[in-house]
Amino acid sequence: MTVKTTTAAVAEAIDQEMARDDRVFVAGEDVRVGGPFGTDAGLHAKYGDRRVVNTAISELALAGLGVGAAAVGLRPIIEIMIMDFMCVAMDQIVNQMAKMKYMLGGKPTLPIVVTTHAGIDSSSAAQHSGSLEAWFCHVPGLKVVMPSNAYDAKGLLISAIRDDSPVIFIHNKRCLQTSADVPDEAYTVPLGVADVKREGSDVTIVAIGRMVDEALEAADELQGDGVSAEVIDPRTLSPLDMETILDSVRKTTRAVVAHEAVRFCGIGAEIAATISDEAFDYLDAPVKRVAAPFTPIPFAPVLENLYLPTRESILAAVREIV
Amino acid sequence: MTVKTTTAAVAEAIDQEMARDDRVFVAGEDVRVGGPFGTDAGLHAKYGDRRVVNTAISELALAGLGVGAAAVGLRPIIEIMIMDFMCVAMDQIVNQMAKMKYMLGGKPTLPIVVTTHAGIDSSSAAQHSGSLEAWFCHVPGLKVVMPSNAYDAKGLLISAIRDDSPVIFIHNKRCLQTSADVPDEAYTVPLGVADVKREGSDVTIVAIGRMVDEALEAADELQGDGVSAEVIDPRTLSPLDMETILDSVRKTTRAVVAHEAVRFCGIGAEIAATISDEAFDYLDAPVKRVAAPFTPIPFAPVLENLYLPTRESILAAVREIV
Amino acid sequence: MDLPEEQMIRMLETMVRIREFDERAALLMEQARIHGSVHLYCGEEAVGVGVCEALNPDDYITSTHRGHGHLIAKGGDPRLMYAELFAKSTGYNRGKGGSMHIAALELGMIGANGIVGAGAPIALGVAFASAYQDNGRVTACFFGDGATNEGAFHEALNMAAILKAPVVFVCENNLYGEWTPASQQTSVRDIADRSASYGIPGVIVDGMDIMAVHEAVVEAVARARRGEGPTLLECKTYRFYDHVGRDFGILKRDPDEVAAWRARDPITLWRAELIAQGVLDEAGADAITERAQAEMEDAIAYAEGSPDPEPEDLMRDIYS
Amino acid sequence: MDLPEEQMIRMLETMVRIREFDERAALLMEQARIHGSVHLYCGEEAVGVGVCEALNPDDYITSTHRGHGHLIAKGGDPRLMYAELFAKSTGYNRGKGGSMHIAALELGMIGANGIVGAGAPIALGVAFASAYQDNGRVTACFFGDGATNEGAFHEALNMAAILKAPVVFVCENNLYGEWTPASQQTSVRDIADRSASYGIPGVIVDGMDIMAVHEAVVEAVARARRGEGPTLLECKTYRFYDHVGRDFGILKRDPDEVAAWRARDPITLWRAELIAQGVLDEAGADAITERAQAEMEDAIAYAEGSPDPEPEDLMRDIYS
Ligand SMILES: Cc1ncc(C[n+]2csc(CCOP(=O)(O)OP(=O)(O)O)c2C)c(N)n1
Ligand SMILES: Cc1ncc(C[n+]2csc(CCOP(=O)(O)OP(=O)(O)O)c2C)c(N)n1
Ligand SMILES: [Mg+2]
Ligand SMILES: [Mg+2]
Repeated sequence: MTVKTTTAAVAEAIDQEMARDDRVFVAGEDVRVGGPFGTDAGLHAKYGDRRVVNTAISELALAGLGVGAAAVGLRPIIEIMIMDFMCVAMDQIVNQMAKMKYMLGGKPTLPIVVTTHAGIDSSSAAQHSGSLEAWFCHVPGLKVVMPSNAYDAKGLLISAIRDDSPVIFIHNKRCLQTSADVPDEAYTVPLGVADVKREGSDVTIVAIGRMVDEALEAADELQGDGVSAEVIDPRTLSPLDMETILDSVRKTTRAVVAHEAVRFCGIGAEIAATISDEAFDYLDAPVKRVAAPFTPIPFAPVLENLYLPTRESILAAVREIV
Repeated sequence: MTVKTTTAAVAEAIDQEMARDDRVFVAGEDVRVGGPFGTDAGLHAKYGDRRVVNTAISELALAGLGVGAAAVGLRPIIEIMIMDFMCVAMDQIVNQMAKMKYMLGGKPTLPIVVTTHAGIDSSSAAQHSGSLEAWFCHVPGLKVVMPSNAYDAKGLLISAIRDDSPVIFIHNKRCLQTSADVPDEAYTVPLGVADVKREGSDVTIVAIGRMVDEALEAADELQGDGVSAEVIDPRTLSPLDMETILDSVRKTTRAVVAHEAVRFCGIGAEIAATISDEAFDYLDAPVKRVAAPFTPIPFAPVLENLYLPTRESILAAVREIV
Repeated sequence: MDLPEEQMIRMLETMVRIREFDERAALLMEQARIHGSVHLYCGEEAVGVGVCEALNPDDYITSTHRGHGHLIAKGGDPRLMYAELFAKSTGYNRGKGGSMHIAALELGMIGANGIVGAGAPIALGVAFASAYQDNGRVTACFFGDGATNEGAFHEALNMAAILKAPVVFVCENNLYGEWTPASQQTSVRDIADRSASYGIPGVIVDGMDIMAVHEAVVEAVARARRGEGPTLLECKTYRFYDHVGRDFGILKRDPDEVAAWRARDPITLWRAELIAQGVLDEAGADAITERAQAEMEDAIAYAEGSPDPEPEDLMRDIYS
Repeated sequence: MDLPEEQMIRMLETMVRIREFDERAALLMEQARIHGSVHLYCGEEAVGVGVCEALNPDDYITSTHRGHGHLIAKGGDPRLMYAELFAKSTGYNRGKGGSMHIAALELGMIGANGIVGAGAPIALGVAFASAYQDNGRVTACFFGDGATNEGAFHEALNMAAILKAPVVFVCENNLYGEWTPASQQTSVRDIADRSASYGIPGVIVDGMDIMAVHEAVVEAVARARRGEGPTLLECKTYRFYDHVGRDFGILKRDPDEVAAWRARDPITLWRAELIAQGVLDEAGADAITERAQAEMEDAIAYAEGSPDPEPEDLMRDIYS
């Protein structure tokens, strides 16, 4: 157990899985120098060109490389530098990777992890700050993972690498910079299992990615007002562990869902709609959503700060319903 | 007023707008021969190569052609043959078209209509049958239109062509084949305004695209059981006319949302979540969703029929809550 | 290049079997006995057969929407193919893919594809894996002339060249993409010219001459196996029928153009060659056609009589 | 090619202004006085200036993430540019775009771009519109060597060639894409070779020699205006600094390589040329630098003192 940044924990997870299984390899832009975010630090020195494949700026071919290699027995980790860049790789990810097993009557197993970096950080503006998890959640055949801290990131990534289905693994950029106690050895955090980050009895806050820390801070402050908030981190968005969320809401009778992506048609809509349906008889107040406003992401920090949901937005939403 | 197929009504709308405004042009694959679905019938003979641009199989460049041409004063109609093919054009549509005005501080107007064909028809399988409207609804800067009949299709398309913002105009393939009374002259149906297709007092059915006819049939049958169903067709999904939907639900106290896309993270989640929140005190039952199961689209008709939501699925959902 | 007589005969037989398969597939579509749309390979048989005859059973191919010929050339069983077209549970894809997604991984046929150009990045990945696993296998990637205008084609060829992936890119230049002539959508007449963008060999062959195709592929495959990377091979060929089915009625092509190409039917040419060489006599050649026709009729009967998928199959095989 | 002396001097002055602008932009980033990241044009000035000097004020350009030099060359005002980098409401994009999206439609500068390769399809559309409107305008599309491996580049060039769009594709081959040398990601040494895929002229010039760039562009622009379609012009140049800022510390390039290229600084070369030709003397040349430095200091002061965007700007200008 050592305190590590999420970035270091991620690099460690990849290293340990590559050491464990020769079929695992990494391909992406600038992975040779450790990756633009440092999540591949040390890998090229240890595994060389064969298993750390530094590619051209060709995300569509890069994703296809993953599909083809997986279809014949390898276990690719495909790195799409920034989530907005997924737009140039969508066909291979959505029409090929996600559908191939089904279209082929079940024959191929496609153990592919597509990692990417999402979210607002240091004024990267409209084409480098997006959170598009909802798109991939809408695609049958894909699993979608979005960790909020170093411990979960390492354990979930190892599970994703060992999983036999395609997994879209989304790193929030600011979460990458946070640190936590992380075991030095390999371990798994199961896919599809939500985590109750904090227990509470008055309101359930379902928080995703970077919103988890904001929610925990909000929960501390609510404690002061005598409001006991339960904070749930789904960790995996598809398949989504609704049972854990529903059990919590049936107990607290109130819920707020928070994410960094825009609200309209975000994953929060799915969670809120399902809670409102399946916990209908338990709810004492409407399910509230905290999310970004419906606009492209601005460059100016003063606007970026207005755009980004925070503990304050979560507090406001909770106070509306308790 | 003449009975026309939606296909003919669409071709008529494009023709009338091209005749009205020389800045309007059509670009896409096989548009010269009238388009793979016939929505460009007669255009090339009348307007020639200059305004009916038959392009290579290069959807990304095709979408970019629209962005660039619009930025300097034209009004492109860009045809992406099948909605699943949008995957190869996502960058120009999402990162460029949708964000350009905002990123540039408001300077460009981008009057672009991107038309495409969605939905299940005649066993087209997993890469030719998708309904991806929820993706585009999640993108600020885009408007999303999905008509359910010939009259709305013509009027909405003319509004979209005259609109100064990018519009994703989704034709459901089966709706294209239906007929209705359609005025021969040009007319507009406003974007962002839902239409109450049938008035009722006991339950609100919000139906999208092909589900509208299914919902109307279901409503007829419900009438027999003494259940009065109101059927609302949003027509425009973004911006979404929630007011009309909420007014209806506040009256009926019950709601079902139906679409052909998969349920998880579909537009139905947004509608259901918003109803559940903003009509919370009026609801006498949970909002139910009717949508496709979470799987790629199968080829076999026997499976395709199981996959596709129908009037039966809508009836079942309504009967759960009335 | 000298080939054993039985191989020369097999090459004719495979071309004939593809022709007989697709002629019947067209008929079945017209009769609405099968579902979806079929893209016929008729006229292009020399390409698929010439290529696959240069591959080992454990080599790979990626295909297109026009993939029946590729699969038969790689060893596909017409019974399981028709079963797929009939959307039966006995089909290669259990009835869940259909013509546009037909595949047989066990034969190294990674799949037809409904997305033009999408096979190239996948072929890159398959070939990358062969190099990674050092198993000496080669991948042949089929695509049309129109597909070379998709970004996927460009990205895949550049990356394959850089990685020296053991892949042969085979362009079936049939002069049309759907109902648009190549001259209106492709900025070069010879697709092989595009090899210059990747510093790889670009070769043009007469796609109606199976030996010409075969010899070029044998060399490209040898090069790939030696670890010297990809080749772009352009086969000049022609779509005897419409884009979908036999006559969709959307575009009338110049009858002289059609006649000129039909006069160079790859099957007629090869059959005449074998008879000229004394490898076959008329009777022997006719017997091949009769065998193929009987095989296809039997396969259709098998397919049509096969069971539909079960309702549970709808939600099966989405995840591993 | 003979140019008027004032133009020759303006070319030097514009290069110097770009250099002085970006040196200061780097400093401001290091001091965290501006936000986001800046991609410096230092070393590549001869390309942007050589190209834009061949364009009319109403011609268009599309740019890249490394776009400051392009905008200044097209007539951009450093005060409004720094204001954008400072995220101020007086910036070209009202502070909502930043360095990677800086644009000035009123100057025909359609925009920098955060997506590598994405400028090419947009340039195609702009050029298509010029032909459609028959206004005689030409579009210059700037992109890097790495961008030519994106599908967007390939699709745009093919379509531009087919449509004979009045566009000049200008590749700034600076030998690297981020921290990856071109040799590891681009399968040809000369990007100009890729013109063969589109049947258009491919021209290679010394990107450190502004006259060489200029003359090649003048010819390509004339060709485009005559309706003969696009040209692919490759300018061999070099990134004097790191991919982002001056030294990001990720990749150490070979010091000899850096020194050799710095020895061919396009500004030093052109300055010496003008002095040799007697167009300028040392004092006159120094005065240009001093003017540029003063201009940039003034511009920074203006920018830093400008107001931030208003909260209402967050939800403004999303739709028209
Ligand atoms: C991305 C994409 N765009 C368009 C289509 C529609 N489409 C199917 S086949 C075809 C023509 C392909 O032409 P070519 O590559 O020459 O192959 P051919 O049909 O001639 O064998 C088109 C445009 C598609 N399936 N995928
Ligand atoms: C689609 C996409 N992929 C990756 C990136 C990250 N990125 C930004 S600049 C760059 C290098 C571009 O290289 P080149 O085109 O040669 O331009 P240069 O920076 O050398 O001027 C990369 C990979 C991006 N912005 N967009
Ligand atoms: Mg073709
Ligand atoms: Mg470069």
